Amino acid sequence: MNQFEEQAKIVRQEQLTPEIYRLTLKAPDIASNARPGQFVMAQTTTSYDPLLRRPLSIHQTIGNEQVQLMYKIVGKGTRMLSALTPGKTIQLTGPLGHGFDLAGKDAICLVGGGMGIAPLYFLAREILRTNKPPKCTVLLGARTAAELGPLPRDFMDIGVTEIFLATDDGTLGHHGFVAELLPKHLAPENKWTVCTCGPHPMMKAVVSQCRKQGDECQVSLETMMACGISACLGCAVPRSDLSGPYLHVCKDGPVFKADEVAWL
Amino acid sequence: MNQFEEQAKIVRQEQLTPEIYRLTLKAPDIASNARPGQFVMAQTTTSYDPLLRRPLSIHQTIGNEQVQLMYKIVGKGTRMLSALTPGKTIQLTGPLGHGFDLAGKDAICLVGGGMGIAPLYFLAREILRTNKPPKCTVLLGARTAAELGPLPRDFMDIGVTEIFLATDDGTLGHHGFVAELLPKHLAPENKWTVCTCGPHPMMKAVVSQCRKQGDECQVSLETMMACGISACLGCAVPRSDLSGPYLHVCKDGPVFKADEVAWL
Amino acid sequence: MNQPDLRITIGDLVFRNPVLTASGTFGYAKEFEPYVNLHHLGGVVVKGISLEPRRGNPPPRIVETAGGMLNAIGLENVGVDRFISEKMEYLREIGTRVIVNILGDSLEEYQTLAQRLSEVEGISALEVNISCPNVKKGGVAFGTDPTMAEAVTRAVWAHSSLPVIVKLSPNVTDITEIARGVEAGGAQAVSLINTLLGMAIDVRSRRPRLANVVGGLSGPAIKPIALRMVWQVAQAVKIPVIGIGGITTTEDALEFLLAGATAIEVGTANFVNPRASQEIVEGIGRYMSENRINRISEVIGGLVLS
Amino acid sequence: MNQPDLRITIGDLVFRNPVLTASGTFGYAKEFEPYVNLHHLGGVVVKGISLEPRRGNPPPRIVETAGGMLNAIGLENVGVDRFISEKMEYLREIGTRVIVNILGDSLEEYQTLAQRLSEVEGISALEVNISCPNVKKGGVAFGTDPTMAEAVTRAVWAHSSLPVIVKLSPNVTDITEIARGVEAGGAQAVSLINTLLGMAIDVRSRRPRLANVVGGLSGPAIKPIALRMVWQVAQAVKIPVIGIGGITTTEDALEFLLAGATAIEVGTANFVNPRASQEIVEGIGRYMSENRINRISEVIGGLVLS
Ligand SMILES: Cc1cc2nc3c(=O)[nH]c(=O)nc-3n(C[C@H](O)[C@H](O)[C@H](O)COP(=O)(O)OP(=O)(O)OC[C@H]3O[C@@H](n4cnc5c(N)ncnc54)[C@H](O)[C@@H]3O)c2cc1C
Ligand SMILES: Cc1cc2nc3c(=O)[nH]c(=O)nc-3n(C[C@H](O)[C@H](O)[C@H](O)COP(=O)(O)OP(=O)(O)OC[C@H]3O[C@@H](n4cnc5c(N)ncnc54)[C@H](O)[C@@H]3O)c2cc1C
Ligand SMILES: Cc1cc2nc3c(=O)[nH]c(=O)nc-3n(C[C@H](O)[C@H](O)[C@H](O)COP(=O)(O)O)c2cc1C
Ligand SMILES: Cc1cc2nc3c(=O)[nH]c(=O)nc-3n(C[C@H](O)[C@H](O)[C@H](O)COP(=O)(O)O)c2cc1C
Ligand code: FES
Ligand code: FES
Repeated sequence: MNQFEEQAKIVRQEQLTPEIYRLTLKAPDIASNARPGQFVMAQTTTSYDPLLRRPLSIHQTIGNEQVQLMYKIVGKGTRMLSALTPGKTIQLTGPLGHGFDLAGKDAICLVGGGMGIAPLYFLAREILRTNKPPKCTVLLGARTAAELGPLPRDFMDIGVTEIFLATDDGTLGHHGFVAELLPKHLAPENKWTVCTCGPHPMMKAVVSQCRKQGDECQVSLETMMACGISACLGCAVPRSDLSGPYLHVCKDGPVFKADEVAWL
Repeated sequence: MNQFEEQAKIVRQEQLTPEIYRLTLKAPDIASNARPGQFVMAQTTTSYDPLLRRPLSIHQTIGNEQVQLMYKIVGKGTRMLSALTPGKTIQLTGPLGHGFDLAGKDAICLVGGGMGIAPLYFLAREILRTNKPPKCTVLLGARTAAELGPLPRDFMDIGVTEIFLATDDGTLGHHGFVAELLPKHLAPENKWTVCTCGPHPMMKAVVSQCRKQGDECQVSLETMMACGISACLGCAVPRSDLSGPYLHVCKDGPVFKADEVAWL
Repeated sequence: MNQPDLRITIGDLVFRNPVLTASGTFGYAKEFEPYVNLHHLGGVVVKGISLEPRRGNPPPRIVETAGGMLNAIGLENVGVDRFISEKMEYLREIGTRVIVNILGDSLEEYQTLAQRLSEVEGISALEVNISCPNVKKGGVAFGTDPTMAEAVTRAVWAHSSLPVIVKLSPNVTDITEIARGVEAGGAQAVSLINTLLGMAIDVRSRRPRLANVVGGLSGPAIKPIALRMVWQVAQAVKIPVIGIGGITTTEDALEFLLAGATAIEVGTANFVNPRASQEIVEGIGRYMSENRINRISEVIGGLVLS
Repeated sequence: MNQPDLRITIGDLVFRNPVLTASGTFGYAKEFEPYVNLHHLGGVVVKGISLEPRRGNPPPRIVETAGGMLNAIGLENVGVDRFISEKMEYLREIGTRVIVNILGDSLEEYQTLAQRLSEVEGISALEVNISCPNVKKGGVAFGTDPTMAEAVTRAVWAHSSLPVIVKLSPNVTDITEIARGVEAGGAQAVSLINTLLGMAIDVRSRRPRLANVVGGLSGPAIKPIALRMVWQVAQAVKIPVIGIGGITTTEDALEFLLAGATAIEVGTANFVNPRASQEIVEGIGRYMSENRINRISEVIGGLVLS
């Protein structure tokens, strides 16, 4: 297994919005092995409270040296992480799990909501690099414009041309949910592969729309995780038929085919 | 009781030596009521590990507004405290306990070892301010010169003229223990009051020397403390006759007459 | 909307709100006067009182642990006589309910304490600490055997005009058994949990960190255990349950109320933040206003199981 | 000075060092191959195995608490057949002792498991998890009654050629009673503690944070309780004691050894730092070198009481 435990030195800690941070870490083993959709378990403190490491998607790798994470402060762990300054070192385990599967796909649509956008940036870069000609449509949603911060710009900067936005409060782009953009922007003449990551209700709506349109859909799931390395069995999710052994997000995922898992 | 709970904003966090820090906090209620020898209970983190606040002596007050603490990193709590930056706020309870009793004393000798020097600075300032003419001899000890950092200078700057040093390794001043300086520097024609704070073995030696010389001695004791406000009864120390109820450092002390407590 | 109604009832006693302070963590209340408006609290439970004064254990008596602390104070207290003569005067004036925690080494001691304290004005209830060893029965704690627990309860109840709250030890296989024994013995309420027996060693000196070797674990670390026991006991008995164990924030208090506690006691948190108890009173009020809950009874036992 | 000798003995088995990994926290060892030199460990205890595969509990299965975590995995495992056919091949090659943790709902299940696993090459010992409810006896855990604990031990022992380690539950009034029962039943060693039963509630949804409502508390939060129990049991029985509970650092491990544990198991710490077990092996070696201790036996039970 190409998994590593690294003492990762903090290179940069950038505050993008009042709640969103971008953290750049020196972690060559993880950087040179990571695939879009994979994640790391990041230490947030040397204290025993919070005790557990936090799962964070790889936002991008920079060369074969650096790993970038993008995270939102939602509780103790992410708050402690945001207080760390360049030069400090944290332990990082990764790259973990299975990423998105791009083999043989040509028309790919990325649908991200909130912090679920973080791994899609890495994915977009990979698609633009490998697919010739690259066909990559990006749909981004958030509650409000401020929550998206610099993300739409970032996608444009790397060459994504088809990018459409939606906000729940209409402060940017479509006034409504991002899933509502799918029928409009996915030309039915293509065989689309939709890759989505974001809040559960959003992904559920995307999956349902994909089913309607007959498009393949890959989803990146989140659960509570104690270990991230398939040891605790805490990250169980039910299979689509609700029977048989549970799937485990850290090992079988975090990216699943939408039809593998149950949408309750 | 003149005790207060304050949200104290960090004004300055200075690193004096690799391990010693000086922290200046805005805490007007505490500052305007503190007496030398009193202490505060200082929050070091919002995490539950470490759980308890830490007792720290008041190193000095600045006007009626600011409280200064001087502390050494010895474990988790002090390390977390040292990571806090100006602008951040911590909870502070104080001023706590009974300080040194200077009423009617004229020849006063302060004997400090290691971080025990912190409260003696506040005491020296008070003696220089109130005793006319001030007679204040200061004896400072440490394992090695570097541990004293800027402290000897600080005492000189406020006008202490009689200041003598000792280091265990001889890197500064007398090569040996600070208690050994007492017979040399306390002129027997005076009735001295010795005020001491430092590691237990040092204070024990000072107390024993004072007994020999017939000088009064006040000691500032340290114990583990959960509350600092006389609620947990954790800070018990035995009386000199080893019987009767225990004394409690946070309430009956931290400063005691040397003869009140047992020297085991 | 009206001010939410935080009042709760235990036996015939009405409490202003469900927030009490735990025995041994709030002194005799006076210690907290600089920090807390005592009359804003539901009540205070004072440090455990025995018949004779006790010195307690030699130091060191406390040690910090991950998310908690161990204490081996050894029930140091001034004894019932000095408690009545020196502490009650102040306690009568604080404007909130005063509950006196009592402890003994034999049934007779508990009885005598109950009798003495029933004659004293200004006491709302007794809280009986049954975690102490029964000296006559070879030192087994009263609190670990349902029959013994029932017997202590009955002894106190029969010799006192005050409502009796029995405080349960968590160091047992089945706490509901003990709670039922205590209920049968006539208790008006149970409070739980007392501390969990623990230990710590200094690897440098190779000695125990507490002079008493073992001590009681308290603080946030034990909250999950306490909450589980409160939930179990609330289902097992009909009398009110007072939840204790690691309660530090408003959310913690609400967890216990949802699990079925009629009231809660704030313990170790008083050491960490002397204003904790009052902040929790205010926090519960805010939670109720924000969620348009009129009465605290709508929260108590409100856990939703699917 | 020579390299310190970390070897310990349990029954006839010699272990390279006293550091094992706790069941359910180290998968089937392969999961830790990227992080740990498995052959540097004293041994690994694999995830609890039952006769039939088990799905475990529905999610959410874990929740973090102060200094610890609750889990209600519900003993999800592949069952003994798939364990033997799919996992043992790898485990035989890892160069350290393999201990298989077993669990059942009846004496018969434990017996059958013991029998099946005794025939398998590469297993050094069985660790019997007796925290499970005895389905036939109304769901009371085997581990809470000394007679039942003795009976399970005897059943396993009688049907197996392997050394039997019995893993004790801490959710009891007197763990030494259970340990003595297990010793009488023929156990070669006891290991303790398993998790403490706990609970957590989400005050926003008013629901339990675990789908199973209650779960097992582990991690640094429980260390003081575990250490106290290990100390008590080490004095109560003659067979070796394996200490478990919140061990995260070398110091933690040393505390348990000083309290009388012959070996220790690293549990939740494996989640927090996948290299924890190996770091503890290295740390103990360093501690011994620095303190000029030749043999680990000089540390075990070395607690100084004054
Ligand atoms: C595979 C994976 C990848 C992730 N990638 C990212 C990312 O790139 N950027 C990012 O900001 N976040 C990401 N997350 C979510 C992130 O792990 C959580 O926000 C973080 O663990 C919260 O820690 P905390 O201590 O700040 O909050 P806590 O105090 O632990 O919790 C705050 C609130 O968030 C909820 N919560 C905590 N963890 C999770 C979780 N894992 N799933 C669902 N709810 C949770 C809690 O129940 C609680 O209500 C990812 C999660 C997973 C499983
Ligand atoms: C009244 C009083 C005034 C004090 N004033 C100062 C001061 O001005 N400056 C300063 O640097 N320190 C002072 N101290 C000591 C200070 O409180 C401790 O150094 C601090 O609590 C250690 O916290 P920690 O989390 O960093 O260390 P921990 O991780 O808690 O402990 C590290 C080591 O120090 C020991 N230790 C911790 N606390 C104490 C204690 N209270 N007494 C004895 N040993 C202890 C522990 O046993 C352990 O071995 C004072 C203590 C008291 C009681
Ligand atoms: C220092 C200390 C002293 C205590 N003294 C008593 C006591 O005298 N009587 C009693 O019944 N409980 C006593 N307790 C137990 C507490 O009242 C409470 O039940 C326990 O600490 C758990 O709650 P917590 O985690 O909120 O502290 C004491 C606890 C501590 C920490
Ligand atoms: C997620 C998880 C799963 C566990 N599964 C098992 C198991 O299958 N069998 C068992 O005997 N103990 C199991 N345990 C208990 C641990 O082996 C250990 O006894 C306990 O967690 C205390 O140690 P710790 O605090 O170091 O984790 C499990 C613990 C955790 C956290
Ligand atoms: S997070 Fe531990 S098994 Fe997936
Ligand atoms: S520290 Fe709590 S009583 Fe002194």
